[in-house]
Amino acid sequence: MTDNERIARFEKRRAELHKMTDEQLRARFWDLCGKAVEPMIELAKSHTSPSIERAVLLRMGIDSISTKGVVTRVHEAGLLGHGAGHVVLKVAEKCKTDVRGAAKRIIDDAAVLNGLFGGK
Amino acid sequence: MTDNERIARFEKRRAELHKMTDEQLRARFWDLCGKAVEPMIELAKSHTSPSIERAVLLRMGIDSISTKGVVTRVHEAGLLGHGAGHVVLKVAEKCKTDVRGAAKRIIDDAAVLNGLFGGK
Amino acid sequence: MTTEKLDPKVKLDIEHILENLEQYHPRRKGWTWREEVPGGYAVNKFHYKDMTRPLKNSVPLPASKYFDHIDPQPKPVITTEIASGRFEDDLRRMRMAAWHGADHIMVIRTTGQSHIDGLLEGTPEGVGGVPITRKQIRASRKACDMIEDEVGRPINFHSYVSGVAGPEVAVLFAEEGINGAHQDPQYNVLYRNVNMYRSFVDAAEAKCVMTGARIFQIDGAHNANATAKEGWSVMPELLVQHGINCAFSAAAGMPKDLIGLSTVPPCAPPSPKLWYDLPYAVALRDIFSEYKMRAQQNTRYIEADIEEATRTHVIDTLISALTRADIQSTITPDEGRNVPWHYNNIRGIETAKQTLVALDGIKELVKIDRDGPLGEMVRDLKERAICFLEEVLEIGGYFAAVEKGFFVDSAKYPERNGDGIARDGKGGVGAGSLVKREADYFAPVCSHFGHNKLPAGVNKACAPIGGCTLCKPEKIVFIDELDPSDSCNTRLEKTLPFRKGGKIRPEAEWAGDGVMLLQFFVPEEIETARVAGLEIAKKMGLHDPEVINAQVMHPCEGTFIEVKGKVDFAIDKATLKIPPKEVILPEDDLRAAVKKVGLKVVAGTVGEDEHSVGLREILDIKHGGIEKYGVKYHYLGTSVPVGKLIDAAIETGAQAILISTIISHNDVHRANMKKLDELCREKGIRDKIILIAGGTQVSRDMAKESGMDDGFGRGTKGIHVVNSMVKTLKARGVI
Amino acid sequence: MTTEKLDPKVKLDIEHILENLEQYHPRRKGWTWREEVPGGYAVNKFHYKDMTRPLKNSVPLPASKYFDHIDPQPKPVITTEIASGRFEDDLRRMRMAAWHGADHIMVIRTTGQSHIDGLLEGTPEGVGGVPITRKQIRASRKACDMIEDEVGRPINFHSYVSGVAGPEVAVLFAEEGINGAHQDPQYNVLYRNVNMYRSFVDAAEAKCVMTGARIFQIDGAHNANATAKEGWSVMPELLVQHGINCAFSAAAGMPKDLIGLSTVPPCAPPSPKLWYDLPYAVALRDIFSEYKMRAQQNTRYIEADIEEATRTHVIDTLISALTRADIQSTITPDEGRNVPWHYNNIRGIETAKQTLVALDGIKELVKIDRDGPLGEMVRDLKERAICFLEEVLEIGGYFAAVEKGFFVDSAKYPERNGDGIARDGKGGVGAGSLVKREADYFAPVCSHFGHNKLPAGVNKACAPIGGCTLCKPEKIVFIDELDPSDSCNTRLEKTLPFRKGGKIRPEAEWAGDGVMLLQFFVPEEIETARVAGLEIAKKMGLHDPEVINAQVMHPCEGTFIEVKGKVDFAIDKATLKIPPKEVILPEDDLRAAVKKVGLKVVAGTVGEDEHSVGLREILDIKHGGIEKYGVKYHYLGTSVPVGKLIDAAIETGAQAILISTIISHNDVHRANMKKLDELCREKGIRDKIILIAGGTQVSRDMAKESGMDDGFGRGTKGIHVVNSMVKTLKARGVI
Repeated sequence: MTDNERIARFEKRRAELHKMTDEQLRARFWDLCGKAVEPMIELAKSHTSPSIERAVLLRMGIDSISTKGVVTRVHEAGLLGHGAGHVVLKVAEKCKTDVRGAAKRIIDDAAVLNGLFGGK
Repeated sequence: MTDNERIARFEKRRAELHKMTDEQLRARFWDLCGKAVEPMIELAKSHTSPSIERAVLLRMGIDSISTKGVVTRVHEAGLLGHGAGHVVLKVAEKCKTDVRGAAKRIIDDAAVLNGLFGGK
Repeated sequence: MTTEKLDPKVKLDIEHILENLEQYHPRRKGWTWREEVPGGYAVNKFHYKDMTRPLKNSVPLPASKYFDHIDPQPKPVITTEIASGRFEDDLRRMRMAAWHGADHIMVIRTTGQSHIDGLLEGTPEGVGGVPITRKQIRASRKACDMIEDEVGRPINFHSYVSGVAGPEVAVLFAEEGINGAHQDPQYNVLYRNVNMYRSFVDAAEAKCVMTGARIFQIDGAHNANATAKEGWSVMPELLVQHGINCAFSAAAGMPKDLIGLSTVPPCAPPSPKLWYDLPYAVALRDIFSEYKMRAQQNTRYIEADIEEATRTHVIDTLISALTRADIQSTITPDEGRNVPWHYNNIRGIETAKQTLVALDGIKELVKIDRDGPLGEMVRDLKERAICFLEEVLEIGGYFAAVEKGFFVDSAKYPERNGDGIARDGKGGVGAGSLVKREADYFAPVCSHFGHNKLPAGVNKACAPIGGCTLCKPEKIVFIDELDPSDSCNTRLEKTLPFRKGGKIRPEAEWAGDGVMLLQFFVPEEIETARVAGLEIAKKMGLHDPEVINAQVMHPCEGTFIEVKGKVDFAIDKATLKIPPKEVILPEDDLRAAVKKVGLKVVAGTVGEDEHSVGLREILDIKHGGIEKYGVKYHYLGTSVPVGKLIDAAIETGAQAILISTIISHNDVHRANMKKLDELCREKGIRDKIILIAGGTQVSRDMAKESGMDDGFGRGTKGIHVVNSMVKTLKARGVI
Repeated sequence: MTTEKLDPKVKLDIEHILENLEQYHPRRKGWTWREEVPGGYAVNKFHYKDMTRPLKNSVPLPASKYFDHIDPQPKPVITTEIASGRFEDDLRRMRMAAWHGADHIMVIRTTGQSHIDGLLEGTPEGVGGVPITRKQIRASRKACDMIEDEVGRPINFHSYVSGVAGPEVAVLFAEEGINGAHQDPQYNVLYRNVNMYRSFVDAAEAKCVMTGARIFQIDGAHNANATAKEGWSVMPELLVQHGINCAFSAAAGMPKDLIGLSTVPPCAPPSPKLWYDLPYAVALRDIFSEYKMRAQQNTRYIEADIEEATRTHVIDTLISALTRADIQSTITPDEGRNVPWHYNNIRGIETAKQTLVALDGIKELVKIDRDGPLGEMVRDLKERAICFLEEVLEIGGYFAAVEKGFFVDSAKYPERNGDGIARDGKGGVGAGSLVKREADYFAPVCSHFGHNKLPAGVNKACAPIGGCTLCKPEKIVFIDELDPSDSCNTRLEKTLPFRKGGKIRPEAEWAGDGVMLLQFFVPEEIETARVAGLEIAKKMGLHDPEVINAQVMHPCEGTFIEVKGKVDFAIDKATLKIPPKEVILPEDDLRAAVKKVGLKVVAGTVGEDEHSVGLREILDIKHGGIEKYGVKYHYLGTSVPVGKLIDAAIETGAQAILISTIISHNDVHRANMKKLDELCREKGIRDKIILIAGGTQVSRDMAKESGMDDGFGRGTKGIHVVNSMVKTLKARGVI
């Protein structure tokens, strides 16, 4: 679309807005912002990232250096979708150790991750 | 008049002013200022001073040092009321010289001022 | 861990603060606003409209000396940015800043930290900012605890949650009691080239963590007008950027009173600043009425001239006062020429405080006129912003718009210059690193955003691990130093002589850095003046001299030059002769002595001097003058010939003559003193009469050298003069 | 006598100006206002509401660099006060002031001149001001004629008609073309203790003479609030003092557009300044709507802190912009600490200019709210002033009121503290010197006030003497020097080496005075910091060092110190190596060379740097970047690793890499340059690629030392970079 077409469309749109009160303009602005951010909220609800998972392990009392090692292992093992914290809990259970112990075991030996989630 | 009497009188006066419009207040202010300065204007119209007379001689082309000498002579001779410039003109006439010459004559010899104004 | 009490007369002991940080935990979490005084703050005759509770300890403005040293504190929180790169030196600057009215300290992160995919540890040296680490935050927050108690008002400590490690940094901040932080996914996308999808997913988590710890959030929209060629053209887009971050933050669960807009008036003189900036400020407050305003001062057009920056920042603060600022952030006036120096942070804080106090109650005196051109401009901005948003949705939403370079285009929407920052959805740091959460995805911690399938019977996420670090701080793992050679301890050793060794050196940012500034006029054109300026600095022993400002006064008549440089010598404190603090006799003793001799003085301003106010304050009872202690005075007025004062003293039997001489030009004040002394000697009354001189340029030594019994400079009170006269009378055995 | 043309690159030749003053006569008489631009002044995108015709030559604000160096000139005339005591040095400062936008130069009289009953002559040295004499005025007005032609706008030259010699001084001013002057009998009565009757009689004559020469008059009311303890309490009396002088001046025949009120906003922070000063300013403009406003800036509460003074003066100027100022007079920010220095006059002028330009059009954006508390306060002031006047008339008029100490009482009328300045009608200088004019009183001159009996047949007073000096300037008697030993010629000889002898010394007020300022932070409490500060200054070779400002940053952490002092050495101009002005090849040659090699560059900001605006301005065609000369560029964005730039250069076959690095902290910018150079060497492409670095702290030498081909600092344009690349390509034989 050329610039002139865009500007013409802008003028048309603006003519409508011109009839609105300040309050209506404000409502319109927030309605549009809401629509714009909705897809990002859905994406954030349904996805995670290495940084989010490291942040989870931090809150579980694992030191910052180890969180990197654990998340890399879990990510490589394709288990990040279950939640790195979830994986650490399962390993802790499996190896009868605490959270920090489990983290250490995962860093030392990726194999400990096998079979945690039914055959995967 | 004690302070309280003054303040009471002020409150009374202010109550009247309170009823006035801004425009009336402004007119009142200037009316009072006019009355306050009127006596000084009359005084200035009817009196002169050594500085005024020196300023007259300056405008007649007499150098600033000489204006002091001339005005002092004229003042001592009791003739300042006629105007130092007036005296210088009369001396110039009497001694057939110009304004600056007359000034010089007055500084050199106060006697030149005698009899300028009919016997004084 | 109870907080130790600071003594205003004792320097911060940095080494001591760094001890047992392992045990340190923050006293509170979250942001604190200033406390209003019900019915408005009133002190002596002034009844302020927009001031809050005063400080326990503070340094008031220099002119407060005329107003009983009052130091009113404006409603908006006042921010200062402190980040020299060595946080151990910054702690001292934070203490200075708090005493001058700052209650929001922002620590800029070191260059490059936003690229690091993880947390830093220890206390390495930073560049143009400080490496944000747990140890550095703990030491700073611990120092702020002590400082806030010393000044009597909470201090909000602030840093940045941007770059790839957003969520982890947010957790670190929540654990360590950081009170405010920048978080804006758009900043990562546009300025840090972090993948846009990754940025928003991380941002939701970071915002959720910040909400849990009630950390106040500031967005990054100001960067748009900090980089645009014409700040005032990008206003419609600024409204949109603010809108996106606010809507996303609210949707991510953040309460609106914790969501702040970072708004900077885009223009500066010689453009007609108010004409552009005020309508924009009004439009912003209209649309974002439910959110908080963090008004920043302009940096885009700040050059090397300290005064020019200060003037523009006063007008930025006027715009805040005319509209709304919940936080008034300050920019140091030397921002345009180097990483800020100690005293320039203080100047920035005082610009905000002095302006807001001067404009107290402005909204009751002056109204914004929405019926004139301002109303139209406000309307126009809102309409353009809305059309901008409609076009974004039309072409497929925010991500599509970023890919098409919609943002930071230098033209005024809808015009386009096509120079916006386009980012590829599949590109940027962290591209492709997102992972879909499985149905059984579970994260056993608090403040976690999005899908989190709790195991059966579990209703508090962190129950299965017996409490996460946000609920049980003792679970936090504290790492001290990773590389001891690059730590604050090594740096502290080097500066020990200047901190605790009695060595004194001028300092701009770090203890002992020896940096100082020379200001002088060189009667030459600018290029010659620059070179001559450096030579002058070298001749005075300045190392690495650098001309940091050169301003043409006239193309050939001369140039104002500022040269910074380092001195390499140090002054040994032990060798200094500090004049003893004047010991003032108790008031009753003074009154008794005055009564005993029936002390009378004669006073006047000598030479030609209109400034008589100083002298009258020393005399009149109303201003705490000598009259208050029973001394009778005979005031002869201004421009009094010295001889006349002496005759009056003799006539009235006065025991002292007080002369005031303000004009200090080529030592006329010394000449007058000498003349007074000589005349008294000639009249044979010198030993029976006390001669005292006063004035802004008078010092005790200089007065005594010129034959006076005593001399008083700026800030003298009546009691000092009476005290001096009584002491002299005692020394002469009269009492 | 035609006025010689000045060359901006050639210094004023003072000796030459002093030649044949005998023949000099002013080019015009009377005051000149600034010239409006019909329809408003417009320049590039800005359309100003309150600006006037621009100057031919001027120094714009530093930030004008971002706005094509525009220098809009506000409507109000802008005043600066220049009086170092040596007028021959002041002429240079007047030239500097005019280039910065001052068109009203006020020369303060030397201390004591108002007590001299007559005119001074010659050019003796003054104290805290200049002895006003005919020779001094002629030399100054002659210089102003040349300067006003150089900047392209008339300059109003101003002095004082107060003290006993009022009428003579007025005649001198009228003869010599002085354009503005202070004249207020009340000033003589209250502050100079000149007899009240004599003061008013002399004043009528002085005003009549001023009217004849269309000299603009400023009254002396500001002194009341400059001396009152609480400036804001004496506002009712200020209105009365203004009223008396205006009414008296108008009654003495002065046209109202030549009668100016000297009004100073009385308050300063930390008092709520706007709350008191704005209502007062509004009340004043209401009542005196027919008269001119000369708005001055506050001096009463100015301390030694330059920044504090600047902030308060911006707010004083805001009050002018919100109400009305026909003249905005400025106060130098160093007024509180010493007789002003050259560059502080310029700072004062810029405070007025920068503020008025920033607030352009404010009255269309913001309205004064007369319905709220402001309206009541305005009303209250007017009513108190009127009651004050009524009481004056009731007790017998103005003179009676003066005798009763009505004026300069520190209480708010009608309250009285009884500390007003009472004067005895029969006392004071010149008491009893009035003489009643006889019936035949005659003064044969023009502009004479009151009774003047012209001789029969004479209708023009000065006809009998063939024209007075006001009609025939050639009649004026010019006296050169009375005491050659105390004259400007002797002083000029002493400063010859520094003016024409190639010796360079820093200078605050006078050629060669060697005065300079040190600013530094001392990490000690204030008394120790003062003494240490002096030691530091001494170690750097400063003579007569004096601490002129000490500000507590924190009671013990440290103090900001300013020390002034003199250097006794001089730099020999011949020994200086001035870097040659960069020779830029003609644009067409540049374009041809670029086309020939198909010049491509790769560019990015290295390290972590948000500031990319500088670099984009060098690149984009829109900002006159290298693109404008045909150079293709590939912009990699901000915080780009050095390695990535090199890879991109190799991939795209670019012949040059441009890096921008703003953060100059502990030399990170040098480190990045060295790394770029080394990596290129490792990859064996160093000699084939051009490396250029830029940034606010980058200089050519430093960049070359760090392995670059060239380096660019502040103020660089695209053409400089293209020019450098083409030169390097030529040097390498590629073109």
